[in-house]
Amino acid sequence: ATSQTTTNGRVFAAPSARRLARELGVDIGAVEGTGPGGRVTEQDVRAAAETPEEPSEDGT
Amino acid sequence: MVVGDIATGTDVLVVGAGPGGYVAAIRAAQLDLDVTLVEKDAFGGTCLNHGCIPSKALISATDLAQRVREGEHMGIHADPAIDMAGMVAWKDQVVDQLTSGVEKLCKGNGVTLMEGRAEFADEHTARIAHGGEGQGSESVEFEHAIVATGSRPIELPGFEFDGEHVLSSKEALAMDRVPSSLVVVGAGYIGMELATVFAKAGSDVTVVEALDQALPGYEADVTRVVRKRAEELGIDFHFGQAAAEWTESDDGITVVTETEEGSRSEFDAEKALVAVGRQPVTDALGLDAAGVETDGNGFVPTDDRARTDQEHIFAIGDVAGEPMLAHTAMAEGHVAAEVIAGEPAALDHQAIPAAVFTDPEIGTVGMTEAEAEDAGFEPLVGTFPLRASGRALTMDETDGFVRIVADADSEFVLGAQIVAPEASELVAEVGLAIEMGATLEDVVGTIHTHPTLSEAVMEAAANARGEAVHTLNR
Amino acid sequence: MVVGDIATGTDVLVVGAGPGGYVAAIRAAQLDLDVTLVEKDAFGGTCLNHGCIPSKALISATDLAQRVREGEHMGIHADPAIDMAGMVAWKDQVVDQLTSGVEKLCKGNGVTLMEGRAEFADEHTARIAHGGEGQGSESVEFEHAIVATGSRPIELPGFEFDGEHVLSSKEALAMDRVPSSLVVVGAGYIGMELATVFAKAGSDVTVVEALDQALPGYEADVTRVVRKRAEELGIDFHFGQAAAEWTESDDGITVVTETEEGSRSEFDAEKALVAVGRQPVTDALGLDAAGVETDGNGFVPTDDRARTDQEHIFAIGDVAGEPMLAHTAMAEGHVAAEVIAGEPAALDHQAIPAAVFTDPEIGTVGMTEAEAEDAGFEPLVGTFPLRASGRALTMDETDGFVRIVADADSEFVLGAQIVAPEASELVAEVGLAIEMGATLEDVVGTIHTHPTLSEAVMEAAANARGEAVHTLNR
Ligand SMILES: Cc1cc2nc3c(=O)[nH]c(=O)nc-3n(C[C@H](O)[C@H](O)[C@H](O)COP(=O)(O)OP(=O)(O)OC[C@H]3O[C@@H](n4cnc5c(N)ncnc54)[C@H](O)[C@@H]3O)c2cc1C
Ligand SMILES: Cc1cc2nc3c(=O)[nH]c(=O)nc-3n(C[C@H](O)[C@H](O)[C@H](O)COP(=O)(O)OP(=O)(O)OC[C@H]3O[C@@H](n4cnc5c(N)ncnc54)[C@H](O)[C@@H]3O)c2cc1C
Repeated sequence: ATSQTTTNGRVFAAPSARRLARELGVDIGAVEGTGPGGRVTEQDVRAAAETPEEPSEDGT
Repeated sequence: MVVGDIATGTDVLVVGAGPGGYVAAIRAAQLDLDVTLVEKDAFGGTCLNHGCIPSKALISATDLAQRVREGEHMGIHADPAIDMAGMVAWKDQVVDQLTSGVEKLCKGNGVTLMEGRAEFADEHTARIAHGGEGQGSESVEFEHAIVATGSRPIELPGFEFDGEHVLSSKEALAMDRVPSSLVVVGAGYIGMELATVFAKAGSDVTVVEALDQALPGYEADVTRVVRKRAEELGIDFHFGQAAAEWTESDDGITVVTETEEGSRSEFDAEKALVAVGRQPVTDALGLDAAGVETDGNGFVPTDDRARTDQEHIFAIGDVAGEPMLAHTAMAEGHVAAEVIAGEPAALDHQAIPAAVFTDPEIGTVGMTEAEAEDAGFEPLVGTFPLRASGRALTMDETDGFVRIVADADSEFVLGAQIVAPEASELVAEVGLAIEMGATLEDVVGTIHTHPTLSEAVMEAAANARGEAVHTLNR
Repeated sequence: MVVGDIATGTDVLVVGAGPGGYVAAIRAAQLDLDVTLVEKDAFGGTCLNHGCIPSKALISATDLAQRVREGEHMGIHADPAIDMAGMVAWKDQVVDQLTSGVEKLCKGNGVTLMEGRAEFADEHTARIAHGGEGQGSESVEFEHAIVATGSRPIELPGFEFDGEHVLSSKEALAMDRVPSSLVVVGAGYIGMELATVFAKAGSDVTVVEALDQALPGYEADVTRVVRKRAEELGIDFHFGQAAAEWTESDDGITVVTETEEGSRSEFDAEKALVAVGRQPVTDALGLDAAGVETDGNGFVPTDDRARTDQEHIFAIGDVAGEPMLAHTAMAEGHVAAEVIAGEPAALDHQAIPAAVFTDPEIGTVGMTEAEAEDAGFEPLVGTFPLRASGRALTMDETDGFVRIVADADSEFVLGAQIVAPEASELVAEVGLAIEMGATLEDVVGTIHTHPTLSEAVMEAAANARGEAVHTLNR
């Protein structure tokens, strides 16, 4: 019943990066990955959290 | 204990102490919540008492006997005899050790254990009826509840379990001797695992299945390997045969089956095992009093935080639906506990592995080629046949293969289907690869020990890239 | 074939067709290089003919017999007899299947196979002496060469291998009956694996070792588990005893050992197996003619591209030094071939796993706690004892543990030490974790199949984080 990370697609990111995204309230599905093949890294998540246009703060 | 009502309060009430419930309870207690875990039958639930553990014990033991029985070409001469009562007694020891371990772990983490049957009275209260007459009942008031009541075997109409002629898996795992013959109704994973156990123990085993293959749901080339070996063990398969009724016979039981076209067949055996699926346990649980809905099949729908439609009530494990596996129950238990404790946990796993402990084992994780295609990927597939594996040859177990599925574009690993000895273990590496977003190159670039079966995973990944050394790349 | 000289040319000359050489040859051919692979004895090298494969075959077969022999408490009654000639014949079939597979794979990839002994004549020429009299020799001119000549057992002074009283591992793997008693000189991995084989086959086995523990180099708590089980199997250990000399006796052989202080002991047995290490094979190879240097121990030093000090000559596998393992040889073979083909390959692996196929197995990968500390990390360590594993209990094999080592700060996985059944397989997941830069959380966040031994890896990782469910976190 909550809006959550992945939409219909898959997110290629380690479990630790996915959890960090929830913690920081980042929609990981919208983060552009800089890792091999477009993998989303922890750094990508942190960077996304610092850019202001991502207001979603779900993720208790 | 006083007959009548004692009201206690708790942060988290966990109903059912199977792998879902006890894991949730322990994890919640670790996160400093006050936790009460109620169990009506036996700590450890189906998995430890009548499921995963007892079946794997009998599988391992009968497999050992069978392999040595077939060991002549390897220079081993033995004529093993199986004493089923002794084997079951050993299995019971294993179960006791684990279930008492679960109790100790719960207590060690500060979980309050309660024996009795829980029934919700309202959204924040449950009544616990203690077993046995005059033992009374008590009320528990909770902030949060976790429903982990599991599942039970489906009874086919006309085939009520009587423990004598018609057995469920639970009774089949507690026999005191090997039946001379057995009809297994249902070729799902439980039916196939137990058919193999009894064939290796010396029963004449017949499997009847309404659908047209063993292990419906698995790909045909996967199940073919298992069926071929099962047939070598003397198991007789009859597909497209739905069990219709049974009668007592001189030898035990005659199971009558019917095809879709209505033609009937009869199968005689000493006993019949019916393993046609499992259904959630929600009866007499008072879910409606708590305001929790169930779906048409009785399962409790949940979101990715394991929450029911009541924000403060969670459901995990078999009662929350497919996949009905112990490790799913445990993972959901973790998430429920952490969410209650305010952690940013979610059921966001990319892949849930599954194993069938047949001969050889099946281990799968993530997507098949067809599923990858359906999901919009262009699948890139690599395989490695076990007969090319040095380790498999030295184990004298060369049936099967490893298949790995990736996305052609990014080469991200999406899934694997493994039929091999230890397939249940081999999927672990692929599971981690999927969760990490690893590519085929990452798997190939990891040095794998020689000689091992895990090299086959690496070789399958290399094969997908056209650079396998131990097979000719097509 | 004409007696005398025929000169052929090739892009890549690979000398030695063990796991290093044949993998390099196949990979180079896949990359469109013209490749010639020369082997003087048997395709597949030590590993397939006298090492990894034969030893693992006898280990698996004798283990099967032993486990069923001890199966009474599990309800299995058998009195297995081992026919060593039959077991060795089966092992030979396994070897034949794999070595003929290697030849087929080489040919299928377009590698030119040549039988004969190679000796470098100069920096770009080798002379190949064909076996047998009058078979002549030929010259091969090469652009690049890969030296993959492997290793041979070290002979202790006074203990020359005679195949009769004093055996090397090669001869021990080809016996036609089980010796009534055996002295094993050296408790390294080869000595320990073979001591276990013969103890399970029924020999009276004594192990003498100059150092003070079994499997020197492994941590004490790791080797303790293996030694305890070996002692249960009846193996007698004597540490601090260096083999000094031997004499023939009525029963076979008397091995005389000496302690550091000079006190002598005698050990009688039918035969002695000497397994005190292996040394590189570089004699009569003409490395100096090719301008390739060796180090003081005869190994060929190489850089991270597997290059010797001659840019165009590579060395891989045992001849290139420690770790002398088949999978290292293969990985180096890959890199050498790819570098020659101009690919950006390098030996940049973070971790090379190693396994010892004792009872239980040992599997290690990456750093120990002490190594992590030395490398400047603050180690965070988690363990899981096998006796708490449901799968281990159902296999009736509960000796051992999984230990995982991480960096406390980043929680990056750095290594694992596993003593368990299938430890050789279980390290695969940890190896991938290390190569991927996975954290403990990533391992814990990957769902592991229940009931499996791989759950123990997850539990050890959870234990390091203080959140294990199936052990009490200290
Ligand atoms: C023969 C067999 C083999 C299996 N093998 C495997 C396998 O190898 N791997 C695998 O992953 N899965 C296996 N499974 C499935 C596995 O057992 C289940 O997925 C798992 O047990 C689900 O856990 P759970 O916690 O949801 O429920 P359960 O384990 O079913 O536990 C539920 C508990 O709740 C208790 N309970 C129910 N109602 C109440 C109430 N009102 N009050 C108090 N207590 C209550 C029950 O008594 C029970 O102890 C097997 C199942 C069977 C039958
Ligand atoms: C009993 C035993 C068990 C072992 N178990 C394992 C195990 O389980 N796992 C593991 O990883 N490792 C194991 N090893 C080690 C493993 O066998 C070696 O690490 C591996 O074989 C090294 O491969 P290589 O290609 O470098 O050399 P080798 O396999 O030794 O092959 C070298 C080849 O070169 C040929 N050769 C030498 N000189 C010439 C020449 N001048 N001209 C032509 N040909 C030549 C030789 O005949 C030989 O065939 C074991 C070893 C032994 C002895």
